[in-house]
Amino acid sequence: IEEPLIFELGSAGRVGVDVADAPPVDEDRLSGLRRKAPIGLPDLSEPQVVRHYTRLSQKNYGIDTGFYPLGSCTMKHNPRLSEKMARLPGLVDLHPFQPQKTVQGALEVIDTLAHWLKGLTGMPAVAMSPAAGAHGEWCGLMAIRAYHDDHGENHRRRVLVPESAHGTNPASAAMCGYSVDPVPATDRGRVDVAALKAKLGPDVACIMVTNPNTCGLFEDEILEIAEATHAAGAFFYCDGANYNAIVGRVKVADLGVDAMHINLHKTFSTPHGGGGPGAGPTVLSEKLAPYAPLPFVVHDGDGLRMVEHPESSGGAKPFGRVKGYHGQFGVFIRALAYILSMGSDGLRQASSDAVLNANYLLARLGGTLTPSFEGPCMHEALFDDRFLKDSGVTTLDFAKALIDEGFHPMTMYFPLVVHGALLMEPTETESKETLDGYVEVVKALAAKAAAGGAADEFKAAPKYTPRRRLDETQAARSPVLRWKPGSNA
Amino acid sequence: IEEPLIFELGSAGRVGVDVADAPPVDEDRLSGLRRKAPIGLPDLSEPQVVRHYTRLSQKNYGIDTGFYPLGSCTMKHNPRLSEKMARLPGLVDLHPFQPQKTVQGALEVIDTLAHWLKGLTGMPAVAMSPAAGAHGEWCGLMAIRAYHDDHGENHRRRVLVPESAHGTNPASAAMCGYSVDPVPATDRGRVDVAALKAKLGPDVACIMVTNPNTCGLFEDEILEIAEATHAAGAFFYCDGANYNAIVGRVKVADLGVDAMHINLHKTFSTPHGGGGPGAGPTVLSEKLAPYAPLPFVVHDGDGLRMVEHPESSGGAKPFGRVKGYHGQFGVFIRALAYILSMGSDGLRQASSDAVLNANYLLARLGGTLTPSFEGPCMHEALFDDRFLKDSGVTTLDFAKALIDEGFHPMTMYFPLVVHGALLMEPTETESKETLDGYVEVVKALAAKAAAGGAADEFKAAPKYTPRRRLDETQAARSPVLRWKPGSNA
Amino acid sequence: MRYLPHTEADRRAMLAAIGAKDVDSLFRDVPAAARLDQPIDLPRGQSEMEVERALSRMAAKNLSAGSVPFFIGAGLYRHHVPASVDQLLTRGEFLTSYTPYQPEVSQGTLQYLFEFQSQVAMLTGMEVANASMYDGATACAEAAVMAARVTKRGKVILSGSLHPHWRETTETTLKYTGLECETLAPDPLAMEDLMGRVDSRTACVIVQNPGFFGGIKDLRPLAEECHAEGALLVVAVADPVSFGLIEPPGAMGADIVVAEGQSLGMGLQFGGPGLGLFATRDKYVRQMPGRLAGQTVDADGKRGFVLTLSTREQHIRREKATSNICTNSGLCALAFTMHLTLLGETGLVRLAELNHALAVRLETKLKRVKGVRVLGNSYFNEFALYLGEDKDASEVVDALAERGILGGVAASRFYPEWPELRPILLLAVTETTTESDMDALVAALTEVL
Amino acid sequence: MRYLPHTEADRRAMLAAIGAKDVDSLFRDVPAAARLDQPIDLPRGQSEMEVERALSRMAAKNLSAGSVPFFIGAGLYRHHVPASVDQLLTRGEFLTSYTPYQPEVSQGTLQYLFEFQSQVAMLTGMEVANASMYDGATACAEAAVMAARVTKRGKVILSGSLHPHWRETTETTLKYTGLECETLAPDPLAMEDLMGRVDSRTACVIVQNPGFFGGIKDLRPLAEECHAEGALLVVAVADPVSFGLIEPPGAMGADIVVAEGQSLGMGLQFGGPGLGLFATRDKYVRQMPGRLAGQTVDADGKRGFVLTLSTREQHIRREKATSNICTNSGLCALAFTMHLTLLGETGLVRLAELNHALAVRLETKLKRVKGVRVLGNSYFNEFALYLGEDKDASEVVDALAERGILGGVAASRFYPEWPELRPILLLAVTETTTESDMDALVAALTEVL
Repeated sequence: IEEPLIFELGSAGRVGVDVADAPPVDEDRLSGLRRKAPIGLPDLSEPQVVRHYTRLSQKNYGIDTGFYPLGSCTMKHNPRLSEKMARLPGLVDLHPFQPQKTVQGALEVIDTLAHWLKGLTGMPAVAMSPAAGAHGEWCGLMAIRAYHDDHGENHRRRVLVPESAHGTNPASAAMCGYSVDPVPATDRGRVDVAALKAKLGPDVACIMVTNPNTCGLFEDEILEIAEATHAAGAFFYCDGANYNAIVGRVKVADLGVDAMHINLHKTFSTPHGGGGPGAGPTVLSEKLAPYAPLPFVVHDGDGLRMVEHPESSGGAKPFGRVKGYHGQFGVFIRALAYILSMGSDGLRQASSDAVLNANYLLARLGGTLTPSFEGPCMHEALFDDRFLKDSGVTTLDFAKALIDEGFHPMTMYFPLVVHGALLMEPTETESKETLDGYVEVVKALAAKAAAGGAADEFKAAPKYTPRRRLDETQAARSPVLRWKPGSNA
Repeated sequence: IEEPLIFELGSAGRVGVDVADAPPVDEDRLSGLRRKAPIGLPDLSEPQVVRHYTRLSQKNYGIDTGFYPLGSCTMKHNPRLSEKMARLPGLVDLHPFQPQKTVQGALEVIDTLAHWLKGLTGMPAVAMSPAAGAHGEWCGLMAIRAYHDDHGENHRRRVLVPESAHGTNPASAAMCGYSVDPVPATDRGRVDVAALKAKLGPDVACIMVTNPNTCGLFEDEILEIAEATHAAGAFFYCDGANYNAIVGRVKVADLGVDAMHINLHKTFSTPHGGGGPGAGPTVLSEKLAPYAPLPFVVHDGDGLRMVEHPESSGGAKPFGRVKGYHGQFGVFIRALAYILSMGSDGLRQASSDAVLNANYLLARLGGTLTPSFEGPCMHEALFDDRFLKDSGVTTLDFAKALIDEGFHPMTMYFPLVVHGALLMEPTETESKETLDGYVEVVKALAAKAAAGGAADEFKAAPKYTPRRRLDETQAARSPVLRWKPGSNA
Repeated sequence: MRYLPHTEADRRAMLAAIGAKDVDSLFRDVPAAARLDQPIDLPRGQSEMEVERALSRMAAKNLSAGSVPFFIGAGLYRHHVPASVDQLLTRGEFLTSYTPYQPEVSQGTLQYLFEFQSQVAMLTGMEVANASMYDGATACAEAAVMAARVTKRGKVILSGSLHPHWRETTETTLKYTGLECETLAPDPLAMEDLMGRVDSRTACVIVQNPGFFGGIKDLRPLAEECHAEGALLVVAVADPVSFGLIEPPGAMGADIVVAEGQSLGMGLQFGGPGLGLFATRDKYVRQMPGRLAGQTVDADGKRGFVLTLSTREQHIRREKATSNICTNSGLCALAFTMHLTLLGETGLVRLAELNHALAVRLETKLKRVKGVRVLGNSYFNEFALYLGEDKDASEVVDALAERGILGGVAASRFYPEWPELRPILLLAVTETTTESDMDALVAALTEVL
Repeated sequence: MRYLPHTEADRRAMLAAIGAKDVDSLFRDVPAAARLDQPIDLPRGQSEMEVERALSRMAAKNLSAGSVPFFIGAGLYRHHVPASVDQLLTRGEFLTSYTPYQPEVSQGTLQYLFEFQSQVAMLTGMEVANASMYDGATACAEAAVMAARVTKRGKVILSGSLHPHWRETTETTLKYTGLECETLAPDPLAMEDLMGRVDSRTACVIVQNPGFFGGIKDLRPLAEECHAEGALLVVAVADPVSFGLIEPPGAMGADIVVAEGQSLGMGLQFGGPGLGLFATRDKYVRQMPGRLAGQTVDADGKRGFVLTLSTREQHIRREKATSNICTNSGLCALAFTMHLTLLGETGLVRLAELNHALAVRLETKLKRVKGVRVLGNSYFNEFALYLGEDKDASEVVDALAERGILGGVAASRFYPEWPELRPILLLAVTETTTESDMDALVAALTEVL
């Protein structure tokens, strides 16, 4: 069933919201700037709107509809309790500029979540306001830069980033005025410690290491890396995208981490929502803590206080403000509801099961696909495309064929250090039955590819989706980024 | 994608609800009747349950997903505001046996809705507790029987019911100990008044007439029918299933009606929900009002009072109680939210648009399908299967073919007075664009059928649904009505 | 108006296509005398915001159960419903779908009804269950009618353990059917003797277990007696959570089990809509009222589900139908089955144990209150508290309400004509009852007695 | 644990398949010194009911906006959100879906993003808009960076009309980028003169309209000045409802428009998450940060949508990307576009008119309060009220709160270092403000001043 654009459904004069009549507009108070031309928005009735979005939703895949073996994204079950809590009128119908004594419960939400994040990571401080993972990265680097500037070390402008890092790492570094120096990987899929040490020097501000790394492996020489980094006067920024693998089993403070962002929408199960909103609180070490951005909550007498200005920060040296208001509060409520539900025991069990599930996939698929590295993995299993050699089938084709079997594709071509990567993160909320079903399908597809002659069939996939493969080249070459009156379907 | 049964998804020891630990059970207080054998229920985790029901829902059609041209069922848009209101904790987290002074707002909901139903119909009383349309019919007939018994006329045991009536009419009459005497229809699709008059007599308790009738026509001789009925000492029970056609344009009191049920889930837009819950409040004339069942709300001093016993009913003669507690309160809230949203002006506009839409379908399809009767229809358009003559395609085949075009079938083979009936009620919440799209599809299918040779194709429909035509004969011949351990898919 | 899509231009174009000059002309079959020219004199339509305000104003006049210590049961129990139940229930494909007469596009509804029927049969220990009825009370009435049909007999015996609303509904339903009701006195001590009453005219005996006053009975002797006399035993159950702990009626010989399903999935909702559970033995299935989903195969041989055995129903059989019922409580059945699926065997058993344990805990705490005692010697999560000869429980309930406690229901609310029941207070607890709720009740009771 | 499906038997079977003796052995790459053997010393998991109680307890410590007369704005406005928005938003296919990198199974998300982009472009009067950013403040900062990239210049001028949080966020973002910020003093009278400041080093001027203190300005002269100097004009907007009434920035010559979209669809949520709207001219599209949905065709030639122009983004360009942003506010964009689609042209214009009319009504009523006056001579739905030379607005806000009124925000909350702003109170109204709310405010103000 095709679904038109809202612009094709509208008819002037309908309305989907009844608005009370207003007295005539007082042009005096508009500086003569009343809008002259119509906006051009379509008019629809409520039944049309409800049907439109219901039908659109049916063209989407979600965790609620099936398994998402995406690497590096932790697409786990999103509890409905969290959604319910995030709609308690007493929590959400609050304005950030209400007098603080009228929002003590909201400050308690922030403070309680911060308490858990600090407790779980073993870190003394957390900046709550970053809006997403990349935002948190940048926040951590800003604190590092502020520290160095404050300590007369503003010559430290180089950042060491492993080749396998997420693209946000170098991008965030660039936004702090840093240059990026890539560090190679070993054939064990880990940071080349010797190379890293060789690159450390008095101009290095920090290293940015993802751990567990993007190959799904724990950096087993992490203590040595941290020690060398600190010895060189640099900081250790840890990309926390893969934190779900180790919550409750490792305190990142014990690894020598100075700053790490936490993706609440990954590790603490707030919904991805088709791409946001996320939240990226950033834990900070003792040294970096004073530079945390505004605002932050402090205990003050019997109550809590949100510090909004440097003058009232009690001697801290905040590097600034990273967004409007007080952080992704709606996301905080969901993360806190999840954390309280799981508890310290449940969180530890979750990371254990996440790692168990990934190793199970690795074991079950190891004989069919080609694992990139040896040994147990953490929460995700990485394969390369050697098993597709000479089949004419690419990683992309293989992944798209999964769609017709009812599964979302795994992450493809990332990390870049592996050829034709297939990265799978099953997460702890998938049952053994689901994994077994997935394994059977992947094996059958691999067998079909290996048998040869199926390349065209793979390239034609998916077939049973609302749309088949889309022409991305055309989209980029002649961009059509909006509907315009008179434009045609 | 296939979805297993919950019994096939479970694995002992999982849990989808965390229940606090209980102290050991005190067998002393159980009369030795603690359950011995396991129940046999499957254990699932929350993620599995959410996915199961999400997937099941995707196998359903609903108003939210498309047009429902069902006759006699008023499948109109269900406002989400009504759902939101029906979840206000102050309205729904109430026990029916709380002290009445702690539920004055709930009684006000019932009383306000009753006020509207009386005002719209012009009737002096309404019994709020019937749970559905058929239940309301029975309630109305019980009041009639109670009246006659109370007035020494308990010999009145015959009920006149037109041939075209819903099956619930005779079934409800039978539950009151009445015999059913069918009244034929004229070739104008209406009650044969002469035949009805001939059947009226001193043993007739009431007539049951649906108006607008099940052919989608207004009984234009209704005043004469009512007069003759009353003259014979009988009552006029009106089946209100089609009330949506006339709300705000006709007060049923002006038609001489003595009792009529109102399907809140049709006329006042509470969700059908895959078959209930509904609500069937029954309006009553002055004569019948004292016999209305318990409970009912009365104004008492400054407040409202729910009368639960005959002794406190202020001299009424309730015929009894038709269900537990106080009626379908959750449905009342939704109906009231809808009514307040529409208002008297909106309700009148709604019935006008409902009739307009039906006549538009009749006009647009009249040349292609074969309309059963002449003249304007009310809120539904009735066709018979003459247009399919010699095509080898039945009404059923034709309707099933609609499914593959993205539409729910119309009502088929009802009313019985027409051969191979196709009954369509577009309702007022469908846009002209939707109707036009539907008309094009119906015309194309009719043309295909008329062209001949397509019977097999029609009989193979639907093809693009989660299931194709199901074997109903097998289902009824060897009923499998539940899953059993060891039974197989 | 936000729910009406037509613009004036649409209306004009449609009238032109019809060939009508205005909408009024489409109503020409309505006798002129009955036509209204103007909207009825009632308020005009309002925006969402205004409607929200109006209903919120009404809500504010109520004391909601969750806001205070709460001990009311009497047939309807306040259990915690998992958040996912309601969020899944409101999916448009469930909420706005029609009765699943077109199975090809209704497999969602049909499969959950099949699962629901299976769960109900398991819980009750019966062979087969229908797709639900309006509520427990109407299901009970339907059971009486069905028993008469099965046995071709005319007398129904209603135990004093039966919920008074269920009793009244059954009596009302039978009133004009030619069947006779023999109703026993209310039975707070669970002492009544039904054994001698069953005879060759008896269609069925209807008992509730646990009884309205809380007592749990071994029904096996009664079942044997009924079967010896050719009568059916109908067992009514008010809180399905009790199935997690107590021997099911099916295991004790019941022929029909009816229950109120509201406890699972739905919340209180001031008592409606309810959910009637109805289960029986396979051999009676064609005498059973209500809708049934059944398993079959589609044209490709795949498992699928349909409504079946509809030849029992009114739209085929008309006045000869098993019942006039034409709907069920589909959405309530969905809520029930979702909640029960979340609980599973493990969760339901734990929940039932917890309910019982908390009730025992309340009984223990009540020993601190002078002069009161629990009647009978067994209960699940609700018991009858005797307050003392000269006490009026309804006054106590009011006094507790003044103190912000919804402290149970007076038996006299249901039995105003039985003065000896005046000192009886029904108290229920569930997993939602906290220790401090109980302490508050005990303290307040001590104060007001 | 309800979110974890594994039974102990499952775990054993899986370990066997892996060939590992226990889960601990899978963590063997973690240095022994950093391995924890026990759960961290924090509370254990809780049931739904317990978590609900804990969060409800926190909720009860707040005074929620809807429960009292409410006049707070300052960049974030409390509008009525239709009930259908949230119910559609929580559909699992929207809520639990991933970034639409696999367009075949993400057409729902991609189509609404395309519709959203179109609506934002229309509202702002611009040619193209992205799929949203974190919030208005970060969108503003991104606009400054983008302007510098487009113009290859290093100076950014921030008007005193700009929301202080947006200003601070922009300053922070530019801090280490080598770009320079020239920030003007807060401008409650909307009198500042930017014309003379634009020079050949200027990358852009950023102004807010209506300004933080409410004033509405004709930006055409400033746009001309900017363009004459080769600089861009960036216009920030705090309440998108204002687009229904006020000439859009695009029509006044803006090159980039950034706005906070929270007003539509989302409610207050204590200020987060927000929704950054970002629109510009076609010619700058490849310099624009953030995600973009574009139209294309599929293998069968059918219209479809994909994420496009990703060569601007960090996962391709890494340190050379237009921004490090890697997400948007997808769900917030959905709420926004749903609300706006419900409103349509007709609804949005009416809503904007109503907001303005109610603000005018409040100004009129405030004439009854001695000694106060509205600053400036234009506003949309919020204005700055001058309370009198010796008055401290923050004390007045506290005094109003004691009387159960959330009566606006003191300018000093944002500008503690500007004593001359101390008497200024920002007051906002929306369609949710009632006549009696206004009367309550006027009465209380009279009392406390």
